[in-house]
Amino acid sequence: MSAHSENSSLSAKLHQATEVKSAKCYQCGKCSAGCPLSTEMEYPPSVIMRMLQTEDLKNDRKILKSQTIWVCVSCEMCLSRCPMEIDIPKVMDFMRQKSIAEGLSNPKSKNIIRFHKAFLDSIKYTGRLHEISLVADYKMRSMHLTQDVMMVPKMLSRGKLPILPEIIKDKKKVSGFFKKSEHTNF
Amino acid sequence: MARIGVFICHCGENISATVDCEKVAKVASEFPGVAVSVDYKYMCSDPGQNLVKEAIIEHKLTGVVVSACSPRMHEPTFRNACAEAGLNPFLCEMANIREHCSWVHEKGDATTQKAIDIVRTLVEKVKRNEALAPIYVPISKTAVVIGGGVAGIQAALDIADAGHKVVMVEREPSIGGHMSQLSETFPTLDCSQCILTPRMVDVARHPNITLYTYAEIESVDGSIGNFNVKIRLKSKSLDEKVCTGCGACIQKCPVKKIPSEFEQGLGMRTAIYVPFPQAVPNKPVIDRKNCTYYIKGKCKVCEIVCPTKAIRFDQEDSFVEVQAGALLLATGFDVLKTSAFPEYGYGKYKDVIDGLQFERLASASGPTKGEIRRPSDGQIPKKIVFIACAGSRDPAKGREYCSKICCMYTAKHAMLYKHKVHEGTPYIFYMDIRATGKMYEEFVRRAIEEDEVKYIRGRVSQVYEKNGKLIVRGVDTLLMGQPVEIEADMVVLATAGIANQGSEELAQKLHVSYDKHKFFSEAHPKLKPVETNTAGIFLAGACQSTKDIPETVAAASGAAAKVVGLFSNDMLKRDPLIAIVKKSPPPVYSSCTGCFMCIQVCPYQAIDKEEIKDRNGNIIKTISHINPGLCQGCGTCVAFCKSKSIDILGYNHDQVYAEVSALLNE
Amino acid sequence: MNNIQQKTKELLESGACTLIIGYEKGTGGKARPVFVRKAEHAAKLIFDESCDQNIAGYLYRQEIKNESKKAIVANNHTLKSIVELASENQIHEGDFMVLAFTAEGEIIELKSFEEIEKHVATLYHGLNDEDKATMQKIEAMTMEERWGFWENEFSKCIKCYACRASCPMCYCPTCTVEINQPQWIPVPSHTLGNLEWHVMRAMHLAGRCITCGQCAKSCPLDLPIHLLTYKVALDSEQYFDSVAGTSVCANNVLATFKTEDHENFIR
Amino acid sequence: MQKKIGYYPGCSLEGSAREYNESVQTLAKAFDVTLEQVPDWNCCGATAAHNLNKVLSFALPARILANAEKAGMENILVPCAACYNRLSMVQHELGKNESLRNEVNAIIEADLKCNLKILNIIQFIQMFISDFVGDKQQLLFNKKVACYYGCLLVRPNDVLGFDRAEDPQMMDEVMKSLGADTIDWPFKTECCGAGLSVSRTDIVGNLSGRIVKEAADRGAEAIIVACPMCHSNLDMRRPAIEKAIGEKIDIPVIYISQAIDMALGKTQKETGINRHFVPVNIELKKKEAEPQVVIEKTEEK
Amino acid sequence: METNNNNSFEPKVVAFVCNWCTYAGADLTGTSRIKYAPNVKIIRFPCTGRIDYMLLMKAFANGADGIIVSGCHPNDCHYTSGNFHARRRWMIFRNLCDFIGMDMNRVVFSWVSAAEGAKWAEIVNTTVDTIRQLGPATSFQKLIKNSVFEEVGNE
Repeated sequence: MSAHSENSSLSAKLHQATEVKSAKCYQCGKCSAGCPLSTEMEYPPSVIMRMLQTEDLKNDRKILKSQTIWVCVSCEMCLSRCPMEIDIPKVMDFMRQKSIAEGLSNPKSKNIIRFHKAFLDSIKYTGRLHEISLVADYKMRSMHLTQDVMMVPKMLSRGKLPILPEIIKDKKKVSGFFKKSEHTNF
Repeated sequence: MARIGVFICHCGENISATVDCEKVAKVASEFPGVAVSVDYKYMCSDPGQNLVKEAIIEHKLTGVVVSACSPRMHEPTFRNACAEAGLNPFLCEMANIREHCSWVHEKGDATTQKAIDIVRTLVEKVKRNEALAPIYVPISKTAVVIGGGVAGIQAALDIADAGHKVVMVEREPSIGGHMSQLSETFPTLDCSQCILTPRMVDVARHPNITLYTYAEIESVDGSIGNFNVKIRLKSKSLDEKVCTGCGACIQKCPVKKIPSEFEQGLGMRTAIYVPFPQAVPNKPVIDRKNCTYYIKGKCKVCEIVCPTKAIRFDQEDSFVEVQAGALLLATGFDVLKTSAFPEYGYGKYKDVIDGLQFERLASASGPTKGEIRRPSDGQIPKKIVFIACAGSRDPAKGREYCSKICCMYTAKHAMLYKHKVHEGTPYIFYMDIRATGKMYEEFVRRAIEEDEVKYIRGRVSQVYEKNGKLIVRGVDTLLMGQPVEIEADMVVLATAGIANQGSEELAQKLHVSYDKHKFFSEAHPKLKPVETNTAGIFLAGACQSTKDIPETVAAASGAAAKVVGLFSNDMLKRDPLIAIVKKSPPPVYSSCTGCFMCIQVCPYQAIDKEEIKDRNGNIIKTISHINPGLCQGCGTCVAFCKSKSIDILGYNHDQVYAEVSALLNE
Repeated sequence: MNNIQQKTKELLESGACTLIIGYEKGTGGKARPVFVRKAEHAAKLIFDESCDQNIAGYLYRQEIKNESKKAIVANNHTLKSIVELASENQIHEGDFMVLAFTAEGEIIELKSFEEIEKHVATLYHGLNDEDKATMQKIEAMTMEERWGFWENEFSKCIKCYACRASCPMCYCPTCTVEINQPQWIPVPSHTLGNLEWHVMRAMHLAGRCITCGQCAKSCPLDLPIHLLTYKVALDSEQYFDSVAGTSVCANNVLATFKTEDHENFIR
Repeated sequence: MQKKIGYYPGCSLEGSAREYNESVQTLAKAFDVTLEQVPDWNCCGATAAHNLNKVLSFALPARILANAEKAGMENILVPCAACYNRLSMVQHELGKNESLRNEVNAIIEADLKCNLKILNIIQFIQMFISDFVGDKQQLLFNKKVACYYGCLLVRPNDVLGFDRAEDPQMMDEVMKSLGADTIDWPFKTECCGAGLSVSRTDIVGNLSGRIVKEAADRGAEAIIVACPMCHSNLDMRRPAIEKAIGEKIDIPVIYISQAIDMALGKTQKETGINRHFVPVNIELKKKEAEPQVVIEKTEEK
Repeated sequence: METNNNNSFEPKVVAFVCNWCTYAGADLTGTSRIKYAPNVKIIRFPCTGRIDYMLLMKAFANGADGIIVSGCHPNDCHYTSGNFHARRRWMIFRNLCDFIGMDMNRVVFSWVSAAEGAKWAEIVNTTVDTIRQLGPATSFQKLIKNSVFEEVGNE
């Protein structure tokens, strides 16, 4: 009993937060075989699971610093084919949040993270997503100022980019969620 | 009035080193009802035993307590001694003052006091013991073997050779089972049919064996020694006594495109058919679902061409009843179909086949005469991907267990393919290679090293068809999860071995338990591997869990030995420490209320209903009844029964109650 | 005219029934059970909130057991007891007919066990608010307080066995308390023996108590002994998903097991 | 009969996927279904929230559900597959976990019952449209099409309850009923790259490229989708796709709702296909008395 | 009133065990010469399924300070399922006893196999220690005293 409660490995934390048990994985690799992004990952999903099983601090850090967790798009192919029904998408969600919290996020994946952050900030003030602001914000963060500029006129001409954001009535409440989320966790 | 003798053993110094035996004997002599109490150095020695015997006669003892070692050690010794002196052996109890007292406590008053307490408890118990006699049940020396695969064949021949009658019941038109479908067997690669068919013929010819094919168990009553088995003989639409098996009817039958069960759908058969050329018996049956006459009312070609006029269109199912002393279950297994696999195309790709289908392709008597050809277009495949654990070790879509035989047959398949198609490349996706039998690992190494089978450790995620090829998307987990994509011509799934169709229904008819996967359960996982929890019903082979041929045959011989052992006596002698439903004089007859919940409790199906009738045969009351042949004496029903109408001999209410009070009240 | 009176009158007149077991007006605003055999007496029968007594136990009484044309006016408790008694083989399909009521007060005839079971499935199965509150109160006590509470209650018991007599599930012709070899329950009334009796009674009702509370209603000393059987009933449901009086073919909760039954106290 | 259903368009349908919204509105109007927007709805948080912030990933969808419940809605249509997935998952998780539900309730200051029936576009079509298409259909969708389901609509299968996780058929059935010939292909539920559209366009090019190429290789004349993200990746990201696969493919990508609208004979403005990057140059045949004959004719061509 | 000096208090503990696992396990404790407290005395049953809960009540009513109930581990039952039935029974019984305020720390349930001689000694020692700390089962002893008085009074 006591040995378990003192366990501070990533695997133990994962289990506590999500009830996903890394020990369930028997390394068949079916997740990695089906993952559309495994070629973009330095550690495919099955390798992440193995690293978790080692409960080795060095491996734990490698996971949190990996590109894998940011490249994963939560398509859930892994889960739908896993013979042990291990919720790997949930594992990835947990790792991403952990990675940010511990300041270990992968430098090559900064843009992905910037995009997600820009996305959330966009909602924070208006309650809804405003794509122009999102992209503008993202460009400022990523310094990819010219990316996709070719698309803008085309999108505007097709009415796909409303210039003014929609703002919901109870935007205070939504921005309140952001505040609460800073000191709540579950 | 009770006259109990108490005999305190020193066990050399094993007991007397920490327990004051003289004191125990002295105190015990003052217990109410104790006629004599003595201590002695070695009670189990001849003089010690004589001490007991003489005391029984001299003091006219009504009960004996031997305070010595564990009853698990010497209870039979002292009970025999009592019997020799004319005291019913069940009036002797042992007080365990060695293992439970002298050996586990330090020398001292507390230890001696504990020994006294133990002796007092057993004295109070033995006062309430009853004289019991062993139970004898007569035995019908016929065994019914259900299933005619290799397990059933082996068991039937073993029992029949030992001189007992055997009735074999097989569901299909021929015996032989899955083994007759196999090409060559691992690890020796000897031809399966070559070793099996002579045994099949032996079964048919054996004077002690009666064979019923195309037959099923209708019902089973009775219990060990005396089962009454009703067998349904499905109509074959044929008089077997008249039929010579010439095969003219089969030649001329106009319905020729029925997928053959024996060929796993890769070959065709006619509506009147024998499953395969070496079938036993080699006489056809009419498959009524597909016969034109039964569907449309016209045809009867077989009747016209039959030289001996053996066809009987109006034949109905018939029944035979067999009195049997034992039943032997050997109903075998089935394989999961390829349609169980969504990611491999739900069975829609013709060239994705299962292992049993590959056996037929590789078999010299199979639909391709032993050439490996694709079912879709008959081409010889240049690349075959074998996928192990297709459905095994897969709680999500298949079965959580390991099917045990797939690693070996997959290695064999890859090897056979390589032997037949030298330029071909076999790939095997696997998770672990489990090759734990004799010469098994060597066999797998040979496949890898000599036959160049490409083993890839990883599971396949998806199989799809493109331009006539099967694209197999897998992974190599030994290369950090590197994706592997193979354009294969054929894919063979080592699908999970599963319980045979109808096994649950059969288990319910026989009252044997089965696991959640519908495999029959053995009575004890280690010590009773071929028994079921229903006395007199035995198990062999893959109906218990998937097994390879050597294991199946070993289990079959084991089960046969159990049957032969049972049949070696005319009467079955059983320990009388069983439960009974208490009776009382009229008008109550029994305090049993007939709620019959004890029937649910009993692990042995030993409880049934008994009608109490008056002189005119009118039913007064229906109460529970415990079959002494089946009850094993666990006593679960005793503790459950609310009206305390059930009691158990040897541990009855009065005895255990007295033990509790005696233990606590000095 | 009240529809229960009309209905039973018709049944008796037509000869469809020869005996109606139902309720009549008693004293002190209470209803009491009544046997009606003549159509002209049907007017005695009532059915309202006062008819809360569980009368299922009459169905297996030796005296009327062989009368096949009988009907019973059943409140919800009685209905559940009928299902439970049927599952325990004490009453048999076709031996009687049930007159029950829909939520709208409509009278319905239920003949087969299947119909009764279906009707029971529409009924509320939980405890009433008062009992829930008392259970919570007791469970919130310390162990010593609980012991004190029950010691006090049991000390008052006079072993009149009204609880046993009123419970439809206590049908054993020879009760364990009448067995004297060994004497499981002491004959005289004292706290220890009373405690043993009530514990045994509750255990005997495991998976069988339909929580009608008839035992407590019948107790001349108003002891809350129904809470003991309720405790067992609630645990049976919580741990084993077993609710008494809901299924004619259900196995008793203690007569079955699952290998995955989960406890946390066995070492 | 007046048919009414709650409606949660989501942010994309107000912006880059306007045409999806337009086509759904057109479809609803054509079949007399009133779409009642969830009052004061907010963004569901999409991938960003569950990637970065678990609390938000529950709170944002929960507020939407709460607003819908409060407005007395029983069913809500969520055409965007991503929103549909988030709302369904959150309702499922909160429905089964009481303590989590209480925590979320405290944050959003509501009392969720978690009893909404959340419909995706295909379920909506099956419930309100399919049975009534018959007379209204003017044109036959006489094309070979690839139905592309993507990930978010079908997975996880045990929660979303789509017909089947591998090789689903629901969309194919709808298209077949309009007269289309649907191809059997293996990439129905492969991922298009989803939320990496902006931040890792290279990956999206690869993944979406495989899908577009496979559809084209198997002779599809259009790809039918039900998700704004799939649409934007397969349609707007065509330059990245072409760069990744090294060839130009002009196969159009059409929302399932647009496809039905087209078969009803609606104008480009009503269907919104004029807003696509890849032009939808599809000419549909007039529906004739015997549709089977028409299909055979097109196959001969 | 007498005061209990815990040092002189020797708990009386009854062990209800099955014949095939725990009884044999306790035999192994003996053959292994592992020492344990002499306060526990064993009553042998064929199976835990046979152990009547009324016997537990009777043990307390006869002055036991503690009880051990022990049998085969799940799936090891000599009779395949007696212990599973017993487990259910104890789950219900234990909660009921707790509900009436009986101290369930005085009743220990365990699975001890025929191979677990050391475990048996450990169970006995920890049980005796626990009960030594809890002191005599005074709540029951008070009732026993009163019952004797009443029974005598009734005569």
